Amino acid sequence: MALTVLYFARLRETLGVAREEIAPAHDLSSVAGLLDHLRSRGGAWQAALAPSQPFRVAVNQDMADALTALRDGDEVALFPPVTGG
Amino acid sequence: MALTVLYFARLRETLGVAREEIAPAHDLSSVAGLLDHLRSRGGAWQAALAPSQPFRVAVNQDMADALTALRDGDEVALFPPVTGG
Amino acid sequence: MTVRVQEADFDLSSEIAALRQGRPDIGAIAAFIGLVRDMNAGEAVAGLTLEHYPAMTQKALEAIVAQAKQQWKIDAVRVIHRVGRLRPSDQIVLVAVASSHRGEAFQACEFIMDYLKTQAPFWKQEQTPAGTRWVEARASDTLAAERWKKT
Amino acid sequence: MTVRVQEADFDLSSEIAALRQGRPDIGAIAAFIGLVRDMNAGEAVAGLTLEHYPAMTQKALEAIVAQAKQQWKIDAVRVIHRVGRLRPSDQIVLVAVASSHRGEAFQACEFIMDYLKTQAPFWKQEQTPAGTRWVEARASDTLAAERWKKT
Repeated sequence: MALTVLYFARLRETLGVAREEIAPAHDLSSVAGLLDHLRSRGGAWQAALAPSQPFRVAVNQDMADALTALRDGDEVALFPPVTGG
Repeated sequence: MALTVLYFARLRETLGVAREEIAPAHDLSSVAGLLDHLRSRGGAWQAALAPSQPFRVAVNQDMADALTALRDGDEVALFPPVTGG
Repeated sequence: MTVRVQEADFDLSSEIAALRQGRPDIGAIAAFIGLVRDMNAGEAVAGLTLEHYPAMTQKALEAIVAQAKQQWKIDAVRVIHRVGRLRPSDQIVLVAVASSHRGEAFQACEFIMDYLKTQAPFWKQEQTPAGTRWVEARASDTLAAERWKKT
Repeated sequence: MTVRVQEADFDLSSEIAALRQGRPDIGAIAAFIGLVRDMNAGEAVAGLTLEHYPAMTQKALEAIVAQAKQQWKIDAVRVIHRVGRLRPSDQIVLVAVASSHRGEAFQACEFIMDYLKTQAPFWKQEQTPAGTRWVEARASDTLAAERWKKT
């Protein structure tokens, strides 16, 4: 399984990465699985993506949540609550 | 007692007058009195100013109603419901 | 507060620029633009004559804006209403309201339009193929204005 | 429906003219204009950088407009949102909605703004005397968006 993960705004700055390709050993069936995988990196990852943090998730450019299913090739974006307008 | 009475839009056309100065023999204490006075002219006046008609009244350029008091020199306007905007 | 009743057309960009002039603290503007439609009540409209009660119009509009200012936190308001002869697609009215709060700008703008529709002394006469006719006031406009009294 | 995300400024009169183009049946337009304020959260703002998620932004805005079209009778919609570097008093966003019914134009316009504020992937970073900071999302914007679900 391969996923593209994008980070925006403060989250991009905190984690120091804008985009990465992930190919986890085990399939991640949902956004929750991906988040666990990223949190397992520890440090800033564990802190910034803690369940108490107000970040948002989009899968293939649609707003998503922890239960949203993931498939090979999906583009997942993680970002803070939006502040446009 | 002298009053200026103005007529607008369809009411002006129906009654054939845009403005008149009225000096009734008896004082008209309120808009209701003025309307009775005008209705007493009969014909189009009685019809157009019948209580069932949806006309509006302003006294000295403020929206008014039948109970609004009248004083010497007042400007009273009679007109259909407004349709601006 | 700027309230104008005029025959001349107006330019939206210029009016909004004037509303904001010298107010870099303004973040939200809600606006309404009313236009002459080419159809009304099932008939083609070739043109419109807007009559008003000159001595009262400005006063009535200012009173409506003053009421809005009492009810909502407003930074600036601009109301322009045209009179005289208009043609389809012409601009009739502009109401623009600036506020720090988006919701208040929207509410005040809609309130001013609803009251303008029922309280400001303007009357429309339409030119149609069947002749000239006065536009009838709509019950929906009265309801729209009355709904503000409940809050 | 026209949805645009761009760095360039826009002209209000031209955009409203384009919205109405070839539609002489349009009688009512409600619009919202968002501007960069020179102050925010008590601090002077020298400028703003608007970041977005390019692949998603257009799609998210179009989805919001589509939702509005399902809920209200709308004749035309125009949404323009700027990205990149902006300065105080610059225009950020325009939402304009045309409808035969004034109330529906206002509601749809406010709905689109409320959803844009909470669903469209834009992030503001402010330059202040104390340095650069990301603008915090406001609870009031979430409440504003959620209120539409009750009706």
